[in-house]
Amino acid sequence: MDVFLQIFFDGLVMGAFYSLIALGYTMVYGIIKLLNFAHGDFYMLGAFIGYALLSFITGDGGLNAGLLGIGAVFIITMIIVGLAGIGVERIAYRPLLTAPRLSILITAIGVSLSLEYASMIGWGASYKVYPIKLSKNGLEIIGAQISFAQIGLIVLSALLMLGLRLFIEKTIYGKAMRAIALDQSACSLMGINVYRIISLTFFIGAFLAAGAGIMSGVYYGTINFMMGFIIGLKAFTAAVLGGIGNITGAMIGGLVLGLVESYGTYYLGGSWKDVLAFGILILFLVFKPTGILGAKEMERM
Amino acid sequence: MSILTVKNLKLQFGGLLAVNDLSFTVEKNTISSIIGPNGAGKTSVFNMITGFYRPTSGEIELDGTSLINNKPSQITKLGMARTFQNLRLFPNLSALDNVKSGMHCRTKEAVWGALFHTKSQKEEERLIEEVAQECIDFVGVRKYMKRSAKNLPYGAQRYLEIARALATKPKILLLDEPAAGLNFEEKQYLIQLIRRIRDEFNITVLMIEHDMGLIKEISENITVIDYGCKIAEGTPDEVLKNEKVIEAYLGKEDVI
Amino acid sequence: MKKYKKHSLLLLVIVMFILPLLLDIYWLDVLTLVLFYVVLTQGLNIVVGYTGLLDLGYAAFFAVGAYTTAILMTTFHWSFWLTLPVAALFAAVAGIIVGTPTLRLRSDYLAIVTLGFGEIVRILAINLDITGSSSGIYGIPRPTIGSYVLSSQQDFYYLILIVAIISVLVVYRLGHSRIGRAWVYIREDEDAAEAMGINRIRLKLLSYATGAVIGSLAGSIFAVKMSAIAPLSFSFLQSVMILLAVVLGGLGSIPGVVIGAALVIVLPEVLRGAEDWRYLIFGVALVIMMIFRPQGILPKKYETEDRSDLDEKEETNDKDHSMSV
Amino acid sequence: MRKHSMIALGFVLVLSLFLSACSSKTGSGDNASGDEILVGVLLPVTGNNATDGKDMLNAMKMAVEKINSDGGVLKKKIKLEVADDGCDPQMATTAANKLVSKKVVAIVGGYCSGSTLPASGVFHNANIPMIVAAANSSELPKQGYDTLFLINGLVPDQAQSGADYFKDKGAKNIAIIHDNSAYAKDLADFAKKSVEENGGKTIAFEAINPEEKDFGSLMTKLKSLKPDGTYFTGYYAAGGLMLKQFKQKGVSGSFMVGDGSYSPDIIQIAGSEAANDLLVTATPTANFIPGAEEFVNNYKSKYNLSPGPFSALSYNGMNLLVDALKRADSTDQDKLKKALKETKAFEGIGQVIEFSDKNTLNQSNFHVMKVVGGEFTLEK
Repeated sequence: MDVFLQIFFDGLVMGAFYSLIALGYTMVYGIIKLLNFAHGDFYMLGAFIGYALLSFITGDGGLNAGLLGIGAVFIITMIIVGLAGIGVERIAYRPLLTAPRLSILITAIGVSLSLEYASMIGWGASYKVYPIKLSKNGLEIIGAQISFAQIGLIVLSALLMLGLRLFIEKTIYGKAMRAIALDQSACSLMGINVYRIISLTFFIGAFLAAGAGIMSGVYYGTINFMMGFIIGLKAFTAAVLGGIGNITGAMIGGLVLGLVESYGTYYLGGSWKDVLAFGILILFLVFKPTGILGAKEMERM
Repeated sequence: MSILTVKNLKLQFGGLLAVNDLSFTVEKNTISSIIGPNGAGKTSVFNMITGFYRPTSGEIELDGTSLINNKPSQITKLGMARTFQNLRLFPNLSALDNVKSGMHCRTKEAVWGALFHTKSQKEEERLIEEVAQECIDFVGVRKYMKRSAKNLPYGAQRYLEIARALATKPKILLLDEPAAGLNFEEKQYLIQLIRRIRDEFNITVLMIEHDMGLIKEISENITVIDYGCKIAEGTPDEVLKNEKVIEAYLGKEDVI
Repeated sequence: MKKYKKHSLLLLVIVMFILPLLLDIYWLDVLTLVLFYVVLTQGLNIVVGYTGLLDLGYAAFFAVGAYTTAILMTTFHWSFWLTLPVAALFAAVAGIIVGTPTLRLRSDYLAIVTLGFGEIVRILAINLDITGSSSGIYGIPRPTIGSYVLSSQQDFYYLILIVAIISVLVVYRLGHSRIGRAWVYIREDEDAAEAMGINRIRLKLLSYATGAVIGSLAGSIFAVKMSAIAPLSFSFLQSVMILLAVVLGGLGSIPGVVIGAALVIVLPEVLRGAEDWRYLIFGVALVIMMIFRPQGILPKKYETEDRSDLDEKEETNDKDHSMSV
Repeated sequence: MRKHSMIALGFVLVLSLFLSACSSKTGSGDNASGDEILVGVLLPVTGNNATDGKDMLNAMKMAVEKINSDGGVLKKKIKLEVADDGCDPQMATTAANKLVSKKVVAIVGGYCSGSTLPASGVFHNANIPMIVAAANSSELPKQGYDTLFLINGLVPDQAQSGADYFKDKGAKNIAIIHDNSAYAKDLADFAKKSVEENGGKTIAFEAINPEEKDFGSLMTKLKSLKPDGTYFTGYYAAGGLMLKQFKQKGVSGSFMVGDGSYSPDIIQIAGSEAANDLLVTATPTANFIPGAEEFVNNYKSKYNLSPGPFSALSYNGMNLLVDALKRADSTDQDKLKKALKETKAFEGIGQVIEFSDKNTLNQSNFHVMKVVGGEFTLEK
């Protein structure tokens, strides 16, 4: 039982990362039906900019940054990466909004390559080490250990997701986003500045991914320029799992994927983990493309 | 003798009943129409007949063969062709290539023939070219033959779609609002075209149309549906005098 | 006119046959790689360019060919030439396996599913013993023709050159046939194609299978040329590079795709001095390309008549009937 | 038909690019053989393994500088021609062919076994001797190439030294983890064999993905198996994270890594606290070699860096080549091969090189190192 529970916690931590990144995927997809391949790279960018800022303000890589300092770095990084998200949208995607799907997908791959290798040139190819050390202390729940860092991580991502939900449901911008997802041209007829809302969506997506990036840097301790690729694919899987375009679905999808991988690693072995993730993705796309929370689509032949 | 029989057709989208217990027949070598207000379910009926939607229940027969559970491509092969309400040409391809698509189900050369340019393959290609050109001539768009479909004038695109459907050598041709967007002269030309299709090729025509003038002029038989149900049937004169029909249209369209 | 075209193509082929005599071994190797890419891109061109199915896992078919040949030649001591049809058969089956569940998917879902399949094939190759797990398969014997053993750079250059010419020919002829036209109809408008009596399921599967067979052919030759294969050669990045070549050159355009293949291989070699910068340059170039010339370097022309020949530009009052995917 | 003239034009352009490029290249190649001896270097200088690759290259450059300032060899200066293999088999063959086309006399290098394997075939076909300074998969000598000389100890030896250490410490239940790379899998397989021959038991044989960061559930699994020792055979990036999580989860027994993880980075990644008592099977770096102080100091002053794990071996490799060139008194490849083969007790930094009949080291130099207070120390 303790092992079972322990794996559950392990899966929850991975799931929290997937969820945060999946949110950006799902929002962008929901609004402009773009599969933003470069999304995982915002996560990488967040990790690197956070690293650079920490090193800059403390001079020693953040070793002595107080909680307040770290908090500030966290927010500044997320905003910078959010702005980078807007920049990418403006430069690369906006000119192609009406272009064929294939062109924009290829563009996304190009953006992804550019971000990855620009980071490699800027920060080098080797692994960078986050110098912040987290305490190993934690709680023991029925024989399973969960550290305060893990609890903090899960709580923080839950808060971010809750904030997003409130934003989408309660604010005028959130309403506009949902409206654009339904009918873009009707929205521009109704006087909604569609481009601005799309920019905002990219901002929020990149913002959240960057948050996940720093959290991953602090939690795992290393970052490198390719770190966004696989996790981006996994996050997409999570988004599909939950029903793409569905915010709550992305959160649930991330957690489910984290848990599945965690148990899969335990019972099948770590090298089959990705097969499991992609297998689930394919099964869902084929048999229930609308995901766990998606509505049933009409049957067509 | 009837060529198309629809019996107790029903289509349900979730909780919405789009077509309810619809029955009608189309006689061979006639020009018939389905009319009804917007959202009455006309295009849904077409989509079921041509296999794009699977009916919830009911029966559709073409020349005595049941069409239920057939794929659209199989139904086309059985002798039914259609056009679409919002033109669905192959936009980047030349007009000629568009029409050649109709011959696909009437030809059979596979990979082998294509790779080795066998004699039968060459023969078949010649046939495809010939039929496609005939159809293009028939609807009168020869001067646009080599241009991309998307660069054709709107009217020509409408005629081209009909030519493409004719190339499948159908027994019955379903036209979904063929006159939509056409001006007066173009409509007159369309009327001639539909007549010629029936008279020269002996093809039965069933169409959805909103233009009552056009329908009155060429339809021999009309089925009126509203909210997925048949509310009237008969010759144009009979139908247009029907009270239910007038009621259904009242204030909605400039009827008559 | 036709004569002129034939002459220039013939000249090109002759030049390609003479080239090895002029090139040093390094550039010969680069050119050989270009030819591998010509074969691969032609295969992918059928799937993406003709049929419009975005495939991000095409390297999987390359892998199927390479591994089938490698395993048959090392473990079962088959002759290279006998492994070709078997590899092609396996690839066709793999193509149908990948294709079947994706038939009903929308284009971007399709991209992800094929990506997932590609990764699964690679991970399988890493984890299975029969594929030599992560170290791959070594010591693949050289193919023989009679008593002559193909072993030098030149030999493999000529082998892949012949296969490249054949694959270009195959793709050209298929493209100008009833089958090829049907693929293009499906790409242009799936529903309309189906309404014209084209069985899209069967034709899509045929497209996958044909593309897969061509890819596997490249894989089989790759195995004997390298004499060692490892899962790393069949990664997602490989699939992306093949796709890039197709897109850069011009979807559906045979000469375009050939030029795309040459660019994708030669550019990084020329940029080798730029070391770390080359993938960045690649990425940026892609974005710029998509924004300013999305149809590719040498796009396929479907209008058989010059637009300038038409007297007046008529108003095209066409409603937006682009695919509403 | 304009289209076709464009195609032809495009092709002519591409081809002329080839021709101009290769003609200029061969031209410079011929010049180099005038008063210089061109030595090829095949290393990953870009990509994930670039750090180690560049450390190796630095050491080789140091060696060449010294040789040239001492008057060179055969009255000629040595010139290095570097080709990047990126640890990718396909890139490696192209890079190898590039070196062959430049008419290099010999090759020093080879970091990843996965890319060294196909490259060694290219050099064998061209009859160019290759001294492999780092890669040590047992698949390499199995190919039976007479052009291939390995100066790093072989995987079975390393596996044996790890297994022996566990046996000495009374560790019986061993968990083995690799990262699915050619080299790590090879080492893991041999480690399993050695452990079992020593009477121990392999209680877990797991693979991870090299880019993995979260080993939570794997560590949970290990913990429930209660190993006496865990041996990770992959590279340091994953090794450091695994070690950290190993300690966090409180898995029993000691943690040992192979020489792919032998880098100060593993201590930095895991944190010096978690890295304490970490065991490494490796050929010791110059720092631990008596008499290598000069090399270490020179290296530090020149590059402002400590030598990497394979720097000393690379330095030795280059010097061995020069030694063989002198003995062969020619750049003729057959003579050079023969000279290399006949190497007798060549004294490099920390090793004495002599080749077995398979062109591998007669005498392996693997040791077990231990991290104490954030520094590697020699344990056994």
